[in-house]
Parts: sequence; structure tokens; C-alpha cells
Amino acid sequence: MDWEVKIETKLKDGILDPQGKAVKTGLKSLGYENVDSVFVGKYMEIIIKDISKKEDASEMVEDMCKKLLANPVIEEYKYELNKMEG
Amino acid sequence: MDWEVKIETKLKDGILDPQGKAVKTGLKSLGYENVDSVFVGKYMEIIIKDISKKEDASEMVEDMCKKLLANPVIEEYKYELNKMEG
Amino acid sequence: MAENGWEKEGLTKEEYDKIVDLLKRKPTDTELGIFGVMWSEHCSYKNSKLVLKDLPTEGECVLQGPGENAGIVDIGDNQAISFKIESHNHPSAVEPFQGAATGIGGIIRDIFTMGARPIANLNSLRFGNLNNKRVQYLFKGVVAGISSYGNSIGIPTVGGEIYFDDVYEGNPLVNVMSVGLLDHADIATATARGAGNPVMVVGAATGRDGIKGASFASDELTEESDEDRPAVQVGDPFLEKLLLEASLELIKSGALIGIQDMGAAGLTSSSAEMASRGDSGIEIDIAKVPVREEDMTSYEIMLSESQERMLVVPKKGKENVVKDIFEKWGLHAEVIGKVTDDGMLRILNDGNKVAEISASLLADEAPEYTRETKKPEYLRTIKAVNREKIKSDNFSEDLLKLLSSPTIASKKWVYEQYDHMVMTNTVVGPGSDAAILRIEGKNKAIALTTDCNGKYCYLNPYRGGAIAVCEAARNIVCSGGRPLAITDGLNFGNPMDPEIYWQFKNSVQGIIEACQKLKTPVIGGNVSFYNESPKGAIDPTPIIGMVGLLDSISEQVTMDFKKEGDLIYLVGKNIDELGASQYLKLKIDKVDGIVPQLDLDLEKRVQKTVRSAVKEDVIKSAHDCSEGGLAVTLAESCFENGLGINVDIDEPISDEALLFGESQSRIVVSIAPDDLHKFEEITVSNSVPYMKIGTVQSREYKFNELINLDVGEMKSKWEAAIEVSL
Amino acid sequence: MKAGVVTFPGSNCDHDVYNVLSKIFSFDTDLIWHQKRHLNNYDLLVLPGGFSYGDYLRSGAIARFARIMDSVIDFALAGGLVLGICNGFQILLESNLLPGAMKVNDNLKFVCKNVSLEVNNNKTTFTNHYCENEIIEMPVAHGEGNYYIDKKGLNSLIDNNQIVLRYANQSENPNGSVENIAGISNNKGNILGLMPHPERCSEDIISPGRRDGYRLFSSIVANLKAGGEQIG
Ligand SMILES: Nc1ncnc2c1ncn2[C@@H]1O[C@H](COP(=O)(O)OP(=O)(O)O)[C@@H](O)[C@H]1O
Ligand SMILES: [Mg+2]
Repeated sequence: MDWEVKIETKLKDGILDPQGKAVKTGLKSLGYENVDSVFVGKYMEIIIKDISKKEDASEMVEDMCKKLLANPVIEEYKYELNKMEG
Repeated sequence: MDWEVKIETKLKDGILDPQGKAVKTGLKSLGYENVDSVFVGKYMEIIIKDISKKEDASEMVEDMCKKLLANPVIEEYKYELNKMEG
Repeated sequence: MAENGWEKEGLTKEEYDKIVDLLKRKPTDTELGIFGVMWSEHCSYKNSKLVLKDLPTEGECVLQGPGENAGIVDIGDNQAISFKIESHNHPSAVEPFQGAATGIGGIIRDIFTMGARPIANLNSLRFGNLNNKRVQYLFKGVVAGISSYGNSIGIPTVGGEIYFDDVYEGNPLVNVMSVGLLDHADIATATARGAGNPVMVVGAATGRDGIKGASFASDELTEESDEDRPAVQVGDPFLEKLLLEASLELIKSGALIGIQDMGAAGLTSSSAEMASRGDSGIEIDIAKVPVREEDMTSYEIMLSESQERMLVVPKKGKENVVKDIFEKWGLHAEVIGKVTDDGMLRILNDGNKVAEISASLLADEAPEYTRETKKPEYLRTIKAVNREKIKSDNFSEDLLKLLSSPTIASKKWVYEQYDHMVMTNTVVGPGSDAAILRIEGKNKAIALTTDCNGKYCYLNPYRGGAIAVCEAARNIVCSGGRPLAITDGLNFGNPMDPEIYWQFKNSVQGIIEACQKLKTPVIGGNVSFYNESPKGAIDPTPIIGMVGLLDSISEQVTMDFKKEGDLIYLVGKNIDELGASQYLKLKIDKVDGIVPQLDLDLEKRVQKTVRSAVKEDVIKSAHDCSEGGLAVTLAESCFENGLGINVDIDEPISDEALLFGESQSRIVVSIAPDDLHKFEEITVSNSVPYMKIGTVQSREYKFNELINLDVGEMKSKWEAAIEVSL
Repeated sequence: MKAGVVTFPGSNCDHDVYNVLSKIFSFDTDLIWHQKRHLNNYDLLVLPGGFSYGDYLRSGAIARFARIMDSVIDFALAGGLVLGICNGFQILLESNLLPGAMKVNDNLKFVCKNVSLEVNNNKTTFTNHYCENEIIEMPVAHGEGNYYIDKKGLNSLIDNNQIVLRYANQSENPNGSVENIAGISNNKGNILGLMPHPERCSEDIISPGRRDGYRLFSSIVANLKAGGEQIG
């Protein structure tokens, strides 16, 4: 079974997000006055092959996030795991 | 009405993704042999205030993506727009 | 107040009692938090002050000694150089990228608050064994963090040093030095004066990040340190660049009384220190401080270490000048209080008093401790190494191995990630003994270096400290400069441990002795204690950052051999010693034995000789002997131009010591054959030992009958070593 | 001769290029603040290197919308000489004044070193003091210099001789850019964007022996002095 994983990471609450701040300023200066806040993080798409059980795939993704994909000291992550169509 | 927008950008298909490549190598070297492909892009969360109609909010987001948030020459984007609670 | 509230703030019962005694009442929570950070080791130097008192801080060139954000030395033409070194070890151990990045941010603010434009950064790093995965992660992260912040802000990173040794595995060292240029007329100070003058906070809004980072830095790293989240901050180099430009513009405007960056202990220390320096008081209302997060308590606002903020005291009526300048750079400036004449630091929250403490009590009356000292046990057993164990039968192979050991290998992998050319003043960048920067519009230049061999300091703290100063000066001299002054970054373990304190005291003594001899005063520095991990303390690592002056840029010298046929001389003498050398690490995986001798008089004469020869324009290259000894020094001089050597030395010492011993006070120079007599005259008149050791030739590296190698092969091993180990 | 160097918040090579233009080539040079709306009469505009707006999001993306940029675009489209160095090149791409886009360097690392370049087109206003196919040396210093353009775009660049500078070979290519591209011009030839820093190698003292950047500026000067449109 193959799996498609979509992962989003962003800085934890309370940690300064300079990118978000700059993008917000950029959007405002373009005239988007209604923009209230912006956070910028990472988005990843990963395809994992040949794992039969969803739990196993899920555990693997957790693991990858903790070890490499997110920096647990300052970032939090979310992911979505979907079986891939044949 | 306030809106929460979640935007994902990534390089278009067929454009070599150096970050994705590096992350894939990293994951493999950590022993995740089942990883088949990795794409790395950006994830943004934006809060927009005081727009009453969803279509208007949506149009605004389209606009922001095209103009600033993604570079149409190399990137594609997707977004999700949700009304914010209370 | 909770029972034992002082413990939470890192204070002892005795300190708490002293506070009650001084205040003549119990402190409030906010007040106790304020005492906690102000009396932390990081801010108060309570364990080091009495030892540091003896450092020589005066000299002809000194315009500002220790006490301000950074020291200043005169370089003539009414110009001056401000510089200082700062550690960011613990934050970097937990989050290497951001820890190192914010370290750069902090030291740069120290420089521009003096009124100087930062023109160069250096970084001195220590990591564990590069084969270790976690070490690789730390190493890559720290380098990327320095690269990201330094490059973005547009200040060249022109030099530094990196050592790899097991003792730093759990507690890497990240010390960064920043150097700025200013006119005498623009010297600014961090002083609050004149009752009624406004107090303003400028730059970033205050968040909950980094609360109590100062106390974090004053603690040992434990297994739980990863949990110390609030102490980790994310830097914003873009914002800092704006802050830098705006601050320099403000200093030039004449509207300013004093300016201070908010580093450790944020608003608390900046306001208390500014007030205390000016014998004034400060009253601020924290409700007026722009915040990034909701519902922040007064405690949090006072103790936040959010980056990229400054405290500014302009003249009354000039508030708008400040606002306009910062506005132009897209920054906010807010009046949050005023200078008073009662000497108190008074904190209001929306008009209600939450703290009131005498500013000098906070800034100057912190306890001072003389800690117990004890000569370390391990020093009693140190003896000369057993020569039989380290005999070699293949010196060529030894040399190749030394050249590819990470500590000696080229640091190109690192410094190519640093923009070392921006500002277009870099005459000699990383890769030489000292970096050289021209002073724009003038004929003169400055030379910059950092140095310290922690193993020497472990095996002999006193001599190690002195050698660090001498090596720094030697590097300046090899680059054609005259040593001016130093800043010291003193990294040690837990000062409560008498053996550690002994190391500390003795290292400082060594620095003092060498500084006096070489006439290079100490104009500022930093103490970082508690550098320990579960495996134990780091080696004592007192890093010396030195600035030198070249009267004319034409006096610059680089370390690489220039031309086939040039003569190679050694100034100084080879001694039969191998103690503490990298060669031992190679052979027995342990750096042990007796630290190389140091004769300060000889050192001085060696440096004087090379300086005179530079002045007489007879030197074509100069490079001092350091880690790896003479064989490595000669190799390094070959690489840039792909030249070789034919060296023949007849010395009554062992081959191992001749090739790889790390005897001090030695400089290898090359000169044109025509200058032979002129050069020898200079050496003789300085009564310094010297010898002609060989000639420059093409490609082939030949040292006695001991080593015969192709320079190309040596160079590629040396250049690739770090990347290969990653 | 009047030159303008645009300063964005976060620009950090603005003074470097200002110094070269004003002190070495005697341009009457202005630093132009990004919030200005109108430009004076300039013979040359430079978008300098640095990290405008921190290069957050994408390098050059936010700077492209700075207030001054409308005037810069008008100036460029009217045939004015525009030179974009490093971050300036990225801004020109984001503004669509030049085709293509920039990605992060292949090895994800910032790189600062001298590289060898080949002058692929020496017939432009910016390069006619170099010889054809001459190998020159200039420093690079960037984290996002991995130039990308699709096949069609690339063919059109080649057909119109718009590839002005190339990294001399694959091993000199510090970022993985397509076809070793280091600098391109627009079709008309009045706009040049390049990743290397000519202002860092225009003086002997900081770039001994090789002042290969000098000739880029001297080409511009010669063309301006000759007057008229020297468009390659
Ligand atoms: N972290 C670093 N950042 C920048 N340059 C470095 C760094 N580490 C080493 N270098 C450079 O590499 C060269 C060799 O360093 P080192 O072996 O410590 O020199 P020395 O023994 O002469 O003091 C120096 O020019 C130094 O500036
Ligand atoms: Mg040296």
C-alpha cells in the first residue's frame, strides 16, 4: 500500500515569526487592509511506499516529523495521511 | 465576518526541488527506506477580517496568491478558506 | 509570595536575605524576578568580578574600557574601533541555528549602541567529535545560523576558529565578536541623565520569548534543557538591520542622551544599568510597552528577552525626532517613562506601582563572591608523554592525517557560507592568520583575529591563557599589524567547583601577564560559566579576540609562499616538546603532557623582529606555528599558490617534535633571496634566534628526509576533510 | 552622468555600488529611498544586492511592490539602463522585467566565493569592454541564485542572445542554475540582471590582480559617453 502524506509545520505560539510579519507588511502595502495576521511555515508532500497498515505509516510519519521534518524545539506540525489510488 | 485561510505553495511538477531532494536524502539516511518522493513548499495561515461574503474573501485570496504569495513562474498554490468562529 | 520563591529566580537564601535587608522589606514577585536576573551570573558577574579586576584595562589607545556595551580603541584621524566578544553557548546547545543567530544579533547591538557601524564579525566555535551525529547537527546548525543572520544584515564575517574535541560534545561554544568603526565625535554611551528626559523603547514589540534567558545561561545544561523552550528566541536580522540604520542615524542627530540595547534581562537590565551609570533613576510604565502577545504580566514584560529592541533616552522635546527617524525605517518608538533624580528604578503598571528598587542596588550592589579554589587533581598526574609510544615510521602519512583532522583542516566549508566580502573592505578574508580590513577613504587598515587552545588551558590554565594572548598577537603581527587591544570571552564550567574556579583564576592570571608584556589592554569581554553537560565540564576556554592596526595597507602580509626560489626562515626556536599537541591526539587519541613553554620576552622579540621586517618591506609571507607544528605551518603556506618547499633542518631534537611539536613563539617567513642580508641584520639586531630552513619550490613538499609529498594531494585532503566527515 | 541606486529596507550592497559609481567612475550618484514615488533623470539605475525585506517569503518578492518600483518599471520599459545585482536580479525577475525565476541553491547553502564566468555576450552596453567568450572572475554571495526558466523561455533567451554571463563550467556553477546561467538581459538589452557582484571586484586593493567588475561599469560609462542608445 502506498501513502500520500501532507505535512504542515509552523512556529509554536509565542515564538517570533519574522517571515509572517514581513509577508503581512507586504500584503498591507499592496492594499490588503483586511489582513489581520500571517504565519509562515513549511508544507511538505511525501509519498511512502509499501506499508500495509495505516497505523504503521502514521507512526513512521510521526517519527520523521520529530526527527527531521520539524524542529521540535520551536515548531509544531500537523499531517494528513491518505491511501493512494492504485 | 472573519476568515481563516490556509495556503500551501509548492514548485510546479517537473521543476527540480532542491529542498525536497535534500529532505529525501536526509530521510533515507535516517533509515526511512520507504520514502519515495518529497516536495517541500510553504504553508501559510492568514486571518482576514471584516469581509462578509465568502466569494469576496476567496477572490481576495486568489489575488494575493497570484500577486505575492506564490511565484506563478515556478509555483502552484492551493488554499482553504474557513469562516472563523465567534 | 510562595515559599522559597527565590529559588525559582535562581537566588540563594543568603541573597534573598540580603535583598530583604537592603530593601528593608520583602520584595514583590516582580521585584524578586528583577533581582533574580540582575544578580544572575550573566548580568552581575558576581563570581568573576573580583578576579577580573586585575585585568590591565588602560593603554594609550584605549578610549573606552570595560563597563559600557563595548570597548573602544583609537586608530588615529579621530577614528576609533569598538569591539567585543559575546558567548551564546547554551541557547546554541538547545537550538543551534537560532541560538547562534541571536548571538550575532546581540553582539552587533552592543557595537552600534556605542555609535559605531559594525564592519566585521568573527566567530569562535567549539564542538565535540565530528563523527557524532548530534555534533554534526549542532555544527551545521550553528554555521547556518551565523551565515543566515550575518549575511542578511550585511556585515562580513571575516574570521574565526573552530576546534573539535570530545569535551564540548554536550556543551558547544559559540562565541561571536563584532567590530565597528566610528568617529570620536559619535561615541555614544548607555547612560540615562537629566531628570524629566523621556525614556523610549524602540524596535520590536515585546513577547514572551526568552524570559529569563540570563538565568538560563547561568545554569548547567541538563537532560531537561531541551524543555527550556521559553529561553529560545528567533532572531529577525531584517529588523535588526533597520534598527542598526535607525540607531546610527539617531546618534548622529544630536537628539540623544543615551542608548542601550536590551540583551540579557531585557528591559530590566537596560533600564537599571542606564540609570545607575548616570546616577539617575528611571520610571517606566510597562502598560506603555508595545507587546506582541496578550495578557502579559509585568513580570513577563520586565524579563522578556525578545530580540531587536533598544532603550533610548533622548533630550526632552526631541521625542518626535526619535519617532520620525524610526518611522522612516518602518520601526516604532514609544515613550514609556522618564528619567528621575531619585536613583530609583520604578515600575508602574498603568499607573500602579509594581516595583521600586534603587537602580545602583541592582546594577552595582550585586553580591561579589570569592570562590574557593583548589588545584585540580588531574594536574598532579600530568607528566611528559612517553616518547616510545608515539614514535612514527611514516611521517608523510602522519602529516596527511593531521591535515585532514577537522581541527586543523581548512575551514572553507564553513566560511564559504559566510559573506565575508560585503561592505567591500575585506582585503584579507578568512583563511589567513588574521583578517585585514581597509578603513575606507584612508590608507590604514585593521587586522582581526580570535584565538584559544582549550587543551593548553586544561593542561596548564595559566600558560594556556598567556598563550592565547600571544597567539592572537602573533597572528596580527604575521598579517602586518601592530596589536592594539583585546576582548576576552571566558568560557568555563561551574564556578562553584573549586577546581574549575582554580582554572578560571589561573587562566585570567595568564592573560593578565601576557597582556601586560605585550601592552595589549583588555577593553571588554564576557564570562560564560556553567559550561557543563552530564559528561562533565568543558576545557577552560578563554577566547581572545584581538584588533591590530596597519599604519599603511601596503604593510599587509599574507601567509602563502609567493615565488619559487624564495628563502624560508624560521624566527624563534624549535624545542624538543610534544606535549598538548594535535600529534598526540592523532597517535594516542588523547591530548596530554606538558604544555609548550612560553617565554614572554622571547615572544615579544620574535614579534618585534617580524614587525620590523614588515616595516622594512623584506617579508613576502609570514605564518605562525600553531596546531600541528612546523610541518603543518609550512604546508598551509604552500596551499594558496600551489607551491612546494625544500626544507632541511638540522636540530638536535626528535623528528616528531621537530615536525609536529607545538613550540611557541615561532614564525615562518619567506623572503626574496636579495633581501637575505637585510633580513638577517634585523634578526641579529633584535637578538632573536632564527634559522634559514629552506627554499620555496614547485609543487613538491620535502621536509628533511622525513616527508615527501605532492602539495596538490595534501591540499585536496586538507580542503575536503570537513565536508567528508559530514 | 547620473546614476541612482535604490535602497530597499534590507538592501546591504547599496553603499558598495554607490561607492564604485561615485568614487571610481565619477557618476553623480543618488541613493534612492524605496518609498519615493518619482525618479529624477538618471542615465543608470541600479538595484543593489542584499536581503530586501529580509528575503522572507521569496527573495525580491516583497521589494517588487515597493513604492518606487512603478517608476523603476516605467524607466526600464522606456529603455533606461537598469542593472540588477544579486538581490537586484531577483527583484527584476519578480517584476517580470526579466524572464524566469530564482530557486534556492541546489545544495541549500549560502555561498560566498570567487567563481569563473564566461562572457557569453559581449555586445551589450554592460559588457562590451570584455572580449567574446572571455573567462573572467567575480565573487558570488547568495543563497537563492538557482536560475530557472522553462524550455521555451530558454530557447528564446538563446535565440536572442540574452544569456550574457555563464558560470565557466559545471564545477564553477555555485547554485545549479539552468545552463550555468549567471546573468541575462532583456531582449532590448537595456536591462541586465546578474548574480555575481561586479562592485566587489572593481578596486585593486580588495581584488588584487583581477578587477573584472571594473570593466562592467566602464562599459556602461563608455556607452553613456558615446551617447545615444547603445543597445546590443
Ligand atoms: N568559524 C570560522 N569562521 C570564519 N573563518 C574561520 C572560522 N574558523 C576558522 N576560520 C579561518 O580559517 C583560518 C585558519 O584558522 P586557524 O587554524 O584557527 O588559524 P590560526 O591557527 O592561524 O589562528 C583563519 O583565517 C580563520 O579566520
Ligand atoms: Mg596563525
